[in-house]
Amino acid sequence: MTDDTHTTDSDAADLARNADFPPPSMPDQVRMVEAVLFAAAQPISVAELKDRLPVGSDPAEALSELRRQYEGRGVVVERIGDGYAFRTAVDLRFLMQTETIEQRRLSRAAVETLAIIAYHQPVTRAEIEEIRGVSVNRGTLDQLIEMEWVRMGRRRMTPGRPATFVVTEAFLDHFGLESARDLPGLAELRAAGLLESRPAEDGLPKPESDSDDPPDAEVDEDPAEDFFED
Amino acid sequence: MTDDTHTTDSDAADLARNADFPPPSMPDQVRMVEAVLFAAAQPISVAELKDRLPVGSDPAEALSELRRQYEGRGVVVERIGDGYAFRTAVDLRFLMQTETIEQRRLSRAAVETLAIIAYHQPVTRAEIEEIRGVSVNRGTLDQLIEMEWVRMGRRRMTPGRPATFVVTEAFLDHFGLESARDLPGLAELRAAGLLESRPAEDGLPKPESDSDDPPDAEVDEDPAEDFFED
Amino acid sequence: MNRTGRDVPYLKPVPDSPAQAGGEQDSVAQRRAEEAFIIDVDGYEGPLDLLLTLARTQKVDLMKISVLNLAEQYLKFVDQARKLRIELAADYLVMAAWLAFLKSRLLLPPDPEADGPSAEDMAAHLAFQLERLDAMRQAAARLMARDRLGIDRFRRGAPETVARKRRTEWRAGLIDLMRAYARLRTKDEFRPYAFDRKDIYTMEQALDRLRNMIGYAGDWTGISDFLPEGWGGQDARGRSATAATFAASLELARQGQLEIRQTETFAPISFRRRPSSDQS
Repeated sequence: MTDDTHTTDSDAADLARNADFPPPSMPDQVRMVEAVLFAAAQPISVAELKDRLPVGSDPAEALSELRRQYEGRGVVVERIGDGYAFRTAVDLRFLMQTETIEQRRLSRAAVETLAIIAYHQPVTRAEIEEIRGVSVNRGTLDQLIEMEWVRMGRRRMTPGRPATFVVTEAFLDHFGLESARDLPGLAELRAAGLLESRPAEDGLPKPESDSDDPPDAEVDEDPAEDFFED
Repeated sequence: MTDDTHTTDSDAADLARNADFPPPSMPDQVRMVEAVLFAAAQPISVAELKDRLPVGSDPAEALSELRRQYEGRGVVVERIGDGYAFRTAVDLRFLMQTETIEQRRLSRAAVETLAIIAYHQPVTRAEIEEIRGVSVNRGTLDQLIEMEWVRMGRRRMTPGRPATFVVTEAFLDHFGLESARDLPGLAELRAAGLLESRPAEDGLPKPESDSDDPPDAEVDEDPAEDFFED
Repeated sequence: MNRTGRDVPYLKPVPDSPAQAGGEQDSVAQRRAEEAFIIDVDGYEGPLDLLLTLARTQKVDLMKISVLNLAEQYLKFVDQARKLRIELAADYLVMAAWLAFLKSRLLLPPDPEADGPSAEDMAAHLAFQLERLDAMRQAAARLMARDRLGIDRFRRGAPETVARKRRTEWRAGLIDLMRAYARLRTKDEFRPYAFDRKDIYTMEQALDRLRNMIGYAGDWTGISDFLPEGWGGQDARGRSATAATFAASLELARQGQLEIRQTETFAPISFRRRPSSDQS
């Protein structure tokens, strides 16, 4: 019952070994060459085919017929050194590549910067820094620009003519917005409960507000940690 | 199939990526499916083909055309679970002595366990033991899992939430089955009620479950006592 | 039922009634039987397998098997094993006991009082189990006889590798954006709460200090004299130190090391060491 040893097709095997049988028909020889080339790990030479095909076969002819049949198909029979093997047609080699899409989360710095640009556009870098309370790493803006969510806007007509940043069509597409004006206002954010749920890292409010010290320690961002949250 | 206007690599690649181009002709899609299936050792699903073919292609249709074209050839398109793969024609096995993979000899217990999982899946270890009337050696299941013929399925929503076992696509591929529904004799066995999981009547002896070692010969004074209690 | 390769019952070499011809021949036959038996017992995959083999000797369809006969065959087998002093695994004996029970119930008229499955139900289920096991074995044989990959069918011998390109897609939702903005706009409304350790005098500190000092306070001493340098003011530091020292004094009083005195409400609190005569 657990006998795993498979007998080969005894008829076919006999056919293969016995010279008294006539050789298989040419279409059958073509099938045989096709199967052998397909299953082989290496290119197979005509001599090897001769060894493996039934006595009296004409592997050279079967091979050329096979090559003819595969002309223009998605795979073709190629000659490699002394041997022959199936290969993907040259014009379809592009199918042998796949793209894997890796999803990554934007860092908090990037999300915040993006949010400020979306809500305040056109906005200068200095303005972004003022709202965030920390300096904005150059890499953060570069990355947002590279992602095509942010682009440079007009220069501000103020001393120094600073560049401004605006969000792009691709940004609106990604976030499903018709325009940046569709972003909900503060009142709506509060209504949605987004303002009440205080982020855990900000801690608890202090009862006595007796402080005129700055709200946060002024920390420059670590540029390495700037963009990648995980 | 003759394709006189051969597109170059980059044209085809452009075609593949750009949704603005019309999808390739059906003969070209057949070539593409042919190339992708030929290149892979494992079965490829229609969904994977869709990912890899140019936008707007109809891989299901191209596939059925391809299958038709390869009928009776030395290699054929087989359906395996959700996937498709080229495999050599069965009648040519006698040519493949050099490629024949020495099969690890499975024990009788392993073969029976495999059959029970295939025909009764998803099935718990306790159910396998119920059917075989002996406890299942841990090594037997491990071996089948290691061969990638069996994998864990969902846990059963019964007390103890036991793991279930199911057969894999590699199992289907190995035994040349399109799906587990094509197991030989499945319909007859089902009709005969032999695949029902009929709970054992009260008092019927059950194999000792959860024994990783073969049961040793330690015998109680009256082992039957437990069974006659109620 | 058509069986492949298993038509010879394992039990065959063991004579049902060993030829009692006597003499040396008898012992030789006995030994042979014994050997054959040992091999056979090892050959079974548990009691159900043994039952299935025995059932086949009845040469009838498994569904028409006589469970009563089967039970007798099985019990005879176990008896044989006992005679030959072969240790059978526990589950064989469990099955034997159960079959003995089943046999007795099949022979006796049904007891109307008895609940649970009838003897016939139990016998039918056993027959079902045997048929199912037999069916699974045949299924296994058919499965292994299929055209198998790497034996009868072959995959591409030199599969072409698929190059993988990686592309990064950034994940951010509108809600993340709004939340980030909300967080920024409300940052000024709250000051992060930081526990200011430098103005806190802990009870542990106070306890340490008081333990050291109380030994010298034979007489009533005001609480302010126990406060550390720089903690005696009316500010938050002073309040913290006073509260901690008072709490520490309660702890030491509980331990019987000091006494606390307050002459009237809101009057200054004084401590002294507890006189040693009271300490026992």
